[in-house]
Amino acid sequence: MAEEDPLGAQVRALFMDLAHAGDLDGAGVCRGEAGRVAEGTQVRFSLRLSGTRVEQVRYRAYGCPFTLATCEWLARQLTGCQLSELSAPAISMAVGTPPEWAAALGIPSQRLGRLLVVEDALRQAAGRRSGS
Amino acid sequence: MAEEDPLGAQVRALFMDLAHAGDLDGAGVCRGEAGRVAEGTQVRFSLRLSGTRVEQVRYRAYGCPFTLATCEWLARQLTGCQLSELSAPAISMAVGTPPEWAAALGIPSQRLGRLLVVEDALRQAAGRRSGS
Amino acid sequence: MDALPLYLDHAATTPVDARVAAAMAECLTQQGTFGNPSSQHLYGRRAHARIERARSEVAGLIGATMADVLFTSGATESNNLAILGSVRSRGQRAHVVTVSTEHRSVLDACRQLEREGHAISYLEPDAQGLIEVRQLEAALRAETALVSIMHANNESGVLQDIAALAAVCRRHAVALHVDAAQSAGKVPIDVAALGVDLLSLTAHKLYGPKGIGALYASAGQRAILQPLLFGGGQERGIRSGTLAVHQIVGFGLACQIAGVELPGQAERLTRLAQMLWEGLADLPGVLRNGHATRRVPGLLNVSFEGVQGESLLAGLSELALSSGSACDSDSDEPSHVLRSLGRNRELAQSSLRFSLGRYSGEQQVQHAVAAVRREVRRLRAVAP
Amino acid sequence: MDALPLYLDHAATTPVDARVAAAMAECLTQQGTFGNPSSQHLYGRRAHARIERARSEVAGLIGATMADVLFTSGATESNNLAILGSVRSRGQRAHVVTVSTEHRSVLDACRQLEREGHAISYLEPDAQGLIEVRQLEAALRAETALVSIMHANNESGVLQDIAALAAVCRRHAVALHVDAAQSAGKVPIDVAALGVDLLSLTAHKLYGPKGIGALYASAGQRAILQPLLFGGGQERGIRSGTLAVHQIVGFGLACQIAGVELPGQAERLTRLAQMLWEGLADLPGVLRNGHATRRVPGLLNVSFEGVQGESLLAGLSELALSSGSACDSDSDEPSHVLRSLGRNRELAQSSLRFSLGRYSGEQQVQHAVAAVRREVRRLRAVAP
Ligand SMILES: Cc1ncc(COP(=O)(O)O)c(C=O)c1O
Ligand SMILES: Cc1ncc(COP(=O)(O)O)c(C=O)c1O
Repeated sequence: MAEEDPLGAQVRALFMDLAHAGDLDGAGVCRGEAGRVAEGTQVRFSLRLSGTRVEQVRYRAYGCPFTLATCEWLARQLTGCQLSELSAPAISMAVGTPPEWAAALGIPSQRLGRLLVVEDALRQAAGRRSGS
Repeated sequence: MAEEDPLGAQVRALFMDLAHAGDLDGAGVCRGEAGRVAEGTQVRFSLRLSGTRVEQVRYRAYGCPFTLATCEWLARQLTGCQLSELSAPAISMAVGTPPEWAAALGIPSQRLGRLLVVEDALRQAAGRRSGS
Repeated sequence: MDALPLYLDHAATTPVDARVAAAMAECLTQQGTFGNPSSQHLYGRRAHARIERARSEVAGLIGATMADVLFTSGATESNNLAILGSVRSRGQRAHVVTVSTEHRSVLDACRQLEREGHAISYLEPDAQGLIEVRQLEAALRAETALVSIMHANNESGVLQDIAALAAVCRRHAVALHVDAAQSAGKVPIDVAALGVDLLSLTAHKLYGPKGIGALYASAGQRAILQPLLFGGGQERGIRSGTLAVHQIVGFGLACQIAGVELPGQAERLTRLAQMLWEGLADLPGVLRNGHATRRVPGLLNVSFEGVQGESLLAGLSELALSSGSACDSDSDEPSHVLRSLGRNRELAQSSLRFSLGRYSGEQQVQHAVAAVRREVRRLRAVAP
Repeated sequence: MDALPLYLDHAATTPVDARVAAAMAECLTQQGTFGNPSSQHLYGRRAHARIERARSEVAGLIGATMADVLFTSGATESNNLAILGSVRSRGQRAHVVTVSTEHRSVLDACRQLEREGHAISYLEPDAQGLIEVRQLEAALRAETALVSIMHANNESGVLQDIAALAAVCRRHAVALHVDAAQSAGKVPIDVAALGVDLLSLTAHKLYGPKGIGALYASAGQRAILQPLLFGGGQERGIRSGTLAVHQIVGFGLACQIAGVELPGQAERLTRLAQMLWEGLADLPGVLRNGHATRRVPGLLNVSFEGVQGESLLAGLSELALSSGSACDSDSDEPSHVLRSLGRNRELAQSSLRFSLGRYSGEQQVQHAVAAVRREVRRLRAVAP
């Protein structure tokens, strides 16, 4: 067992296929950013809205494989969500909390701090929208 | 080389064929003895004389393989010697000295002390004769 | 080339079991498990996984948990780590109790502690080789930090009653170290049931490779042991150094095999050693050294009156055996173990240690009996 | 099963050379050289003879005589024995000079000496990784007992100018210990010509087995070294414990082969490492760590700006390499060696150590270059 990939199969698959990495521009795009490269993790989310629907999600991230995989996983899930679900407190209901992400993806609990940066960036992006 | 028999071939051959071990009784037999079992080495030589000739040599010995081999080697050499050669100081000329025995038989120099016991026994035996 | 001598010196070292050698060989190929177990990549993770499997195999042999097993380079290191490591970590001067007939790696570690200012008491076993509970009890002091007593003696084969001695130590809250180099895999050991705090093992006495061993250390001992080797932090920081994967894999498998085969081998080797003894016992002046029954299976030590030991051994060049502990054989002094069993200098020197093993059989015992009888008679006939 | 990753981590450990594995296997059979080298019988004498042959092979690699070579369980033990052994044997408090970028087995042994009341000075190498003669000279004190400086650094590959540093030590009559774990067999070493007093070796970095090494110790040092392990008196009483015949045989042969193949391999590995560097150097934000030419053949350490180190390594799962010393990789801290070469936290963490070896070829280098370029680009594209 110790012999297995320490990332786990699910994180590995996400990490190797970061299809939603990127930026979004133009109208209806909300951005949120958190962390700093100098601290080891930096994450930016861009959401494109169409009416009440999240039409596109992109992220950019500097961080460990668990961080990148979580960004990709969230981007996949968020695409197609209803806007209301993304309002500040509701966001956790829509996509769960970092401990839930860690559990779902098999991420070791020592990495939780890094997932908080991901959550922060996402909250920022969602907050922009709901506050605007 | 370290792999070889530490006795060396010559000592090994003598030690495995202690043909002259034994005692002699009767007329014309001189005996000499030295050492103590409790000290690790004890040697007894018996010489049977016939006229001026050493007719038979026997020894009994308790000691290390080098000691036993040296006794056997000396017994073989002494058989047939002329009596005069065995008189006290002359004995070394006839059969050499312990350092010479060690050199001839390839005996390590740490064992020299034990050969001195052999020499003592032999001198005793020869001395008995020449003194008698 | 002549045929090899008959190997009757399993207490000095054992050949490696063919199954063990095969498992080791797998780690010595480019495709095999050669990684550094500290590496994060696949080679490293594989090596790490194999080591943990081996750790559980070693733990299994002695009733320990995996966390209790620290790999070392052998019982010499394990003994030193247990003794120096547990006493040096105490600030004050401490007192240690051991036995005069311990292996030199125990005695010399204790002597080093004396040089460092600690006090050592050396118990003397009785003429059977045994330490009595009262003896140990009487030696304990308020400042006693450690008791170190071996399980099976490497020369006589005598087994101490560790359970009884451990009970004394527990009662007095003193840690007990047991050198089990000669007993592990030969008699059942359960550290938990015995209540031992530290226990030394070595692979090369149980058909594993030389140069690898382990120290069993209870959690309490692990918390205080001062390392002998500092560095990379392997083995919970108690024993640094790259883990030798092939060695540990071999050791683990050797323990696993020894455990499975123990009951059968113990019975068999006890019977063979008895047959050996019976084959010699009717010669005059033959004395068995150490307790008749409390002994490790397969080891028999016999003194022969009136026969010089070195010549006896030299005459038996068709047998590979030792006249003392192989580890001690550089010195010329008669064995202190046999002296303590009441043998005088000559009898101590004229002793043979027969140690039978997994590949010894009845025929070999008969061969050995015949050779020894022949040589004892020959040398006695030569003696004055 | 997938294909194994391409092994580019020879500085962590090397696979065992097939010739070495074959020689070791011979010692692991019932008919082979399995005896205890301390035994007096044929099995023991054979084992002893093989060990002495291996000792001369090890001595031969470093220009030593057989008497100077003491077998240990590896460079961790050799480093500890050299440092603890030479300083502890002095009664008074002593002073030791070492370098902040030494292997942990040196640094942690020095820290232990500090706990025992001795004083340590840690030199800081320059941004190329080098220690200058003046620096060493300035650190020496009247009570300096030992200088310990490694030959090739295990992370950067930088080679110190040992001859020049040794000359300083000789001039001040201070003993010099050199950790040559990473350089032996890769660059020529002649202890006599260099004037080194103590030198550590380990077999598993030169295609020998793990768990065996040696300490070269001059006659003067042998006279004063305090053992770490006490016992049977092996290795002139400086390192007790049954000698691991198969390990030593493997180590000896590995040294012999390394010596013969050294010139060709050194040239080849230098060329391959240069090819690897050239394959990466045109990427933006790529920095080579350590001196460009004073380095051990085959080792290249590179930092990648704007790429997180762990993700880089994880993305390169088709390559087996490390982002720091394998021995240090349990900790999360960025490498102190790379920090000392002037890299900040991120650059230290985003570094890869490529260490090529005997079985690495051009094709593998090209494969590695392509993979690293791909992954650096991919992760940079993802980064904010
Ligand atoms: C009782 C005992 N303890 C310790 C040792 C030393 O073990 P190692 O050879 O693994 O250093 C031995 C044998 O050598 C032994 O018989
Ligand atoms: C420079 C250096 N010194 C010492 C060591 C420790 O050697 P060993 O693994 O033999 O304990 C290593 C590697 O592990 C090393 O790279």
